[in-house]
Amino acid sequence: GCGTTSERTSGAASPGSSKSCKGADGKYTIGMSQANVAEPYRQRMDDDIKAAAKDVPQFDVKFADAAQDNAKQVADVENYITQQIDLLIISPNEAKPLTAVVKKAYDKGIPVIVLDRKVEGDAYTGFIGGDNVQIGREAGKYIAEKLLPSGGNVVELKGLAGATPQAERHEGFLEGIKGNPKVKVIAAASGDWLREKGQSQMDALLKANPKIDVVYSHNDPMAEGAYLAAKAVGREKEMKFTGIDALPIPSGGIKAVEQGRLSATFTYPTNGKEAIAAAKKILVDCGTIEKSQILPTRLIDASNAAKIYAEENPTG
Amino acid sequence: MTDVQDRAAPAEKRSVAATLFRFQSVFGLIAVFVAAIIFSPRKNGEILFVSADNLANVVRAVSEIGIIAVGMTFVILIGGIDLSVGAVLGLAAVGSAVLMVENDWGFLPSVVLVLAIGLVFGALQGVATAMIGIQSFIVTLAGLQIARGLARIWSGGQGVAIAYGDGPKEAPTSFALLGERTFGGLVPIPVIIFAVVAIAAVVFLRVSAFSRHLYAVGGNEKAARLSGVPVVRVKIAVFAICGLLASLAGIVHAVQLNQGSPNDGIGYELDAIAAVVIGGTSLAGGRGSVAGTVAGALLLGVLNNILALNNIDSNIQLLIKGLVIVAAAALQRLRPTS
Amino acid sequence: MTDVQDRAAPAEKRSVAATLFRFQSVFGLIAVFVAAIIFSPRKNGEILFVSADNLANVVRAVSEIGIIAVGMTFVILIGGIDLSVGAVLGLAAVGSAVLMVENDWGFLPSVVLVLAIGLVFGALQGVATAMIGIQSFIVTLAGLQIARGLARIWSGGQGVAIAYGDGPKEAPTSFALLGERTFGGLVPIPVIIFAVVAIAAVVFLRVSAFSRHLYAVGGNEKAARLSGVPVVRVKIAVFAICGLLASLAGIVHAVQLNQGSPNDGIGYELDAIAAVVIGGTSLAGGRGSVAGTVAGALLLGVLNNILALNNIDSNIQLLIKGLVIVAAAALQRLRPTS
Amino acid sequence: MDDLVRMSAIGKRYGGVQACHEVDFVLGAGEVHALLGENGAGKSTLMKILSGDVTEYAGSIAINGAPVRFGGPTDAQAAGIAMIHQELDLVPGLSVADNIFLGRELRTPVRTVDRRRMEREARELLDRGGVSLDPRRPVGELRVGEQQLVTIAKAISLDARVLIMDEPTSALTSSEVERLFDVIRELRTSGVGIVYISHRMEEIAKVADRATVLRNGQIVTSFDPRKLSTAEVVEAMVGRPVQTMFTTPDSATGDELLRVEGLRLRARRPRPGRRDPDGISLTVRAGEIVGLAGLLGAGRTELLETLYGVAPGGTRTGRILLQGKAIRPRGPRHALAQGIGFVPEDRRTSGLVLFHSILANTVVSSLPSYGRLGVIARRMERAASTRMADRLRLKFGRLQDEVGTLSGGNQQKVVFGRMLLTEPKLLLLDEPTRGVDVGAKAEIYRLLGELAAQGLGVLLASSELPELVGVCDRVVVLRDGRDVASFSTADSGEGDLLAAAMGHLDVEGVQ
Ligand SMILES: Nc1ncnc2c1ncn2[C@@H]1O[C@H](COP(=O)(O)OP(=O)(O)OP(=O)(O)O)[C@@H](O)[C@H]1O
Ligand SMILES: Nc1ncnc2c1ncn2[C@@H]1O[C@H](COP(=O)(O)OP(=O)(O)OP(=O)(O)O)[C@@H](O)[C@H]1O
Ligand SMILES: [Mg+2]
Ligand SMILES: [Mg+2]
Repeated sequence: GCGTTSERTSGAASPGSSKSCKGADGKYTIGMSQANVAEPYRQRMDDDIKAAAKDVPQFDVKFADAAQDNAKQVADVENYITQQIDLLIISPNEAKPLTAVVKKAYDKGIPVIVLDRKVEGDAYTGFIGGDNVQIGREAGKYIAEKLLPSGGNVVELKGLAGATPQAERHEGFLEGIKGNPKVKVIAAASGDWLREKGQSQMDALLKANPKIDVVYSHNDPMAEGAYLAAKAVGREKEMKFTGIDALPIPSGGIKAVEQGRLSATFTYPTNGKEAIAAAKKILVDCGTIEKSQILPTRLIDASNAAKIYAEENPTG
Repeated sequence: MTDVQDRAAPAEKRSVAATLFRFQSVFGLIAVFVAAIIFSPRKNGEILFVSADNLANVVRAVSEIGIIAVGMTFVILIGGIDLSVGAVLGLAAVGSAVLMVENDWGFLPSVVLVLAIGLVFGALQGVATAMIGIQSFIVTLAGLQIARGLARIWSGGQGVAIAYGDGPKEAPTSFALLGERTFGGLVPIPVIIFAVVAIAAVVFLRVSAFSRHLYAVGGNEKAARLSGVPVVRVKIAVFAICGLLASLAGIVHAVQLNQGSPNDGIGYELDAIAAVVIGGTSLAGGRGSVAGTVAGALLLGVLNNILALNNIDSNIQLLIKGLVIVAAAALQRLRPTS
Repeated sequence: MTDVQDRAAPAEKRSVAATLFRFQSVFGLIAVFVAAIIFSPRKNGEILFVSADNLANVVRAVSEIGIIAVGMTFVILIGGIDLSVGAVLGLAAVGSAVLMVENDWGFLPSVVLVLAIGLVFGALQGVATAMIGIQSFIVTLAGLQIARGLARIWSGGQGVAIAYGDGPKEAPTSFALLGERTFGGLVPIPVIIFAVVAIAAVVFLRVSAFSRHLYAVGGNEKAARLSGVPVVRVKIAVFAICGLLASLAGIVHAVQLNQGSPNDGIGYELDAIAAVVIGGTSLAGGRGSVAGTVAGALLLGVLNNILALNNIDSNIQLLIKGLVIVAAAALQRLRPTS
Repeated sequence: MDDLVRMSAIGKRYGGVQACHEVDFVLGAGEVHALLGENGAGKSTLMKILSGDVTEYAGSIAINGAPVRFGGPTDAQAAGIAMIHQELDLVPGLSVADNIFLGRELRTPVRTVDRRRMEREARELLDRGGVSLDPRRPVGELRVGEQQLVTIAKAISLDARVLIMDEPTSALTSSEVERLFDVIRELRTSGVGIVYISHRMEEIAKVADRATVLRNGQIVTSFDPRKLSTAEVVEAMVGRPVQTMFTTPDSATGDELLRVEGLRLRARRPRPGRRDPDGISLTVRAGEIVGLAGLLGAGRTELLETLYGVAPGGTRTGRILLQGKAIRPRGPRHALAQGIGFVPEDRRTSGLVLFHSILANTVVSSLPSYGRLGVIARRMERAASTRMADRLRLKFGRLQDEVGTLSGGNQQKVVFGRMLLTEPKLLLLDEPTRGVDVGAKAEIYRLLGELAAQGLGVLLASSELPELVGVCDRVVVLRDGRDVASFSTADSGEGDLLAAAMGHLDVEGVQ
């Protein structure tokens, strides 16, 4: 799409793509290895892939859920290799632990599309993802410039300690608010990505901090939880809430913005559609894809929420 | 008999000690409460921890675990364990949301169906334990996976958002009331539900014949059977009650978060078990009380709250919580009769 | 003396049945194995399930759970349970990575220190159980949180990636060998480690005086104590062994994934317990075998593999696994002496 | 008139064991019918069938002429059949009153439990049996004997037409037994049929109107116990004459083995109902069997536990000398290392791992002697186990059999044998023949005599006065945790012991 930052795969196509392309007459089994469907974002990724694949009659997509366990995901990919799938889509739980097994698949001639989180090295066909640091930066800038131009107190609700996106969304955010020294992060708490954890952490934050102007949450569910906590003590009007992910589902962030609970959220694209498009290019069109495709984030606020929600859910 | 007099004195003395120890879980709670006051951050001279709305929050935050823990107490009293409660909570949360939002059911039929599902799920686990004789740890470990799988399938894998209103795809506003606060906006309804459940359970255990049967099954199953206690029925009933309460907690969960997600309640079973054990109920069965469980749940809630108020690093929080659980359990060992 | 003869015959007969039932967990495994062959997908006439590298994958995938489950068998044999093993695995994985990568320690000292940490952690849990008398469920539930917290703190909250080489911030290449495959690239080293651990445990339980003590403690702790069994020492040793094996599994985990992450091993304790129970060891203690546990672990591995090879929906997988666990446990109830 | 109970051709198999075979048993109203037989003869099984506990059996049962088939204990209770079970089946966490009314709680008009009425009625019931126990006390706090009294009260409260008593007196001393007999006579006059099972021969002649002997699951004979001598009854049970019940005690000649002086224990956390030693002095010589007598709760068990080092923590005053050397018992391992062995009161809960093999149970205390470096030489342990089984004349199939499948007396021998394998100098025995049949008892006595002759000292606590008088060289009487008298059995009888135990003795410390 427009504004896509990309780099071309250098020289010839990967060993995999050429061999596995049987054109439009072929039948293709695609294995999708998902890190953890218990995260709404990743469930949506699977759903997007499923929806996009419906439009490609040659494709038969299988799904595996690693339930947040690196070792299980390694086994999932091994099992796909055993099944001799034609293409692997993987959204790795973590980079390093999956690198070896992805390389193994790639070396066996299976094209690999990596989503959301990279693996190390370059033994894959293409990567499609977002940039968490950039999202954090955008959110920081938005808060520093739009919500608190004259400064104020921010509390940060972080994701699960130890998760990469948590660190990156935090890091980017600090960069983003640098421009406005009057914006202060007065407290941070870990909500483990969970709505109820966001709620109970916010209970305490509200108690401990009489003046909060903005709640910056690492994802939408925690932001919603924080909103509920503030509402319970009648303080939801005193402050603004921002989230990240902007899933176009009824329980997602776009709806929350549309309904006025959140001031803004930032899309973290699932890339499901893009992944199937890339797979089609490799298998059906016998073409090559970009080695790395970073989809930009979009700011969702009251002005565009309804429109984007409708765009993302064309059927209803 | 000659030794009646001799024994009267120690018996008296014992009953004082016994009374004290009966409330030892409450002591643990008081100790943590006092510690919380001491370590509470202050703002403008106000001790934040003891402010009315903070205390309301503390109880609100434990209300779901508390409701589950009451049911868990019953199961542990008969010497069993129920690992499925967290998953059943998730299933119930999904159920409430799907029925009211997607199927446009009314408030009452939805709640009744969801509670019935929890009841039947629990009862089936009771059947596997009591009639086939599989250990409850295993039955409910399997039950956990099955309930989680069902919740995922029912919800389509995504959380189902709950919006209120009279239109289609909206839950009845009466349902929203369950998540509100009452008494001048101070006391959250979930707290009241928790309190009602706890008091009902305490009274039930005190006055019903069923409770004697329950303690008997946990204390000496063979003796219970020989005395004509319907052991199988008691076991099934207890697992059914536990399932019912877990699904009640799921409804409360859904209304508090305006959403029913299949991933709700992961790991809640361990918190509930911790509350029960800290409250002085023996995992071996036959000994314990709901009052202790309530104290145990509140203790955990106060602990969480004070750690959060002080912004303790989440990793250090894990260490502290682990140590407090061990300390609270060690306190139980001070009982005169073990 | 008359009934010696009377009894000889039925005793013989019973011992045949007993022998059969001793291997019933193996039968379960065989049944699942046969089912796997039947339901295996085929490509070009080849049965995918029985291909050599698929079988190697199956065993490799269960090797960590298997190693943990061997230690868990010991704990369950004495009537305890260890919920901390998954977290200890994470701690050990982090430890190996941090020591070798960030602290540039050598292979041997790192491994020894990590194993020692697991041993001591387990032993401390044993002390809390055996000497303070807190139920192991609670001790290890707290231990789980503490180990997880320590792992997070030690790793700085992030997974520590392991690169191999001689330079600074690189782990010795000798360590990488642990993750390789041998015998013509077919048999993964983790499988060999698992096999060695399992065989050692089987032999140990068969010949050592310690194992008699262990079974006695699980069978009737009071009787064991009165018979002069050093109950406290046995318990501490068993929890220490379990901690040691969990941290060995953590090392294997780190080398297989080239990373030590504090979130590794979440939920492994339940898989390990399931393997032990499916293998015929009673959660009540005093009865069971490591051979059964190995069969149980392999059964779970084959089940996972065949479900994955057939691309069964992950939610349905949850249901099927739950039902198989219940069925396997129900099979145990067919034992002649219950 | 119809018989109250008629059991015809009853058969029951447990795996390879025929527990009952073609048994015909008749009980009349107002009759006390004693059921006798060796351990494992099938007495309990027969009665469990009658009381609805065992529901799968061959044959038929008729009550008052009407055939019945019970689906469970509740059915039997509804038909007026109550049973006091051999193993004390009470719920430790519930109060005495709750236990007595378990399964048929008294209710208030609103269906809640009527606690007050249950407590009042429980108190009346206990009073009727001459027991004064607070009905609110949790049963877990009671002594074994007191628990047995509660089970009796519970059975009586059922107002049954048929009352089965399976070894109701095994943990009772003679005064409680006498009271129980009073109750039994009362019930008999009101027309209740009573089945009375006991291994205490002297009781049978006192209460029973008729006696039936079972052997290997079959009826051997039926007779009027008042017309037969004990020796004849025993012969009927065992199937061969048992020459001497008691070995004639030799007077001890050995050196002083154990000396206890002013032993007193103040428990750090006193447990209700325990009677810790409160000033006990006694001696045991090598080759001497010293008895410990006393009423229920006199503190015999506690004394033995203190000597073995398993009493609860606290401050201990006084001295314990073993072969002249002061020792402070620290626990079983320590005691065993010093040459002190202990056979606990309840073999099922404290003695054996019932589902482990005979072999594993016999060698567990002496494992280090069967191998090196912690590795067991299987041949050595088998040899030791076989040797012990032979020496004790253990009846068993194979060493691998579960110990729980042995009869009670043989189980007791396994606990004995285990201690003997540790080669002790001093054996502490707590009610070693509780629930053991006469034949096995005689063998245990013979064995004790043999061991004493080889220089072993024995301290034997027992509630059976004939046993104390018959087996021991000397008997020390305890009361309220103190030693109040010591008799030589050569010149004192049961009456003297009883009087001392009850505190009716004027002169204390008769030598
Ligand atoms: N539940 C059981 N399972 C297997 N065998 C049993 C069971 N109950 C009893 N038996 C066997 O049946 C036989 C009869 O046992 P029973 O308990 O009736 O004997 P008893 O006459 O009451 O002996 P005791 O005097 O020791 O109480 C014994 O051989 C015993 O081992
Ligand atoms: N309330 C109690 N709490 C704990 N243990 C108890 C209690 N009452 C008795 N015990 C212990 O139970 C065991 C059995 O006691 P039991 O009732 O057999 O006494 P006894 O043998 O009748 O009397 P004694 O042996 O003192 O003459 C002993 O170890 C005793 O210390
Ligand atoms: Mg019997
Ligand atoms: Mg005693």
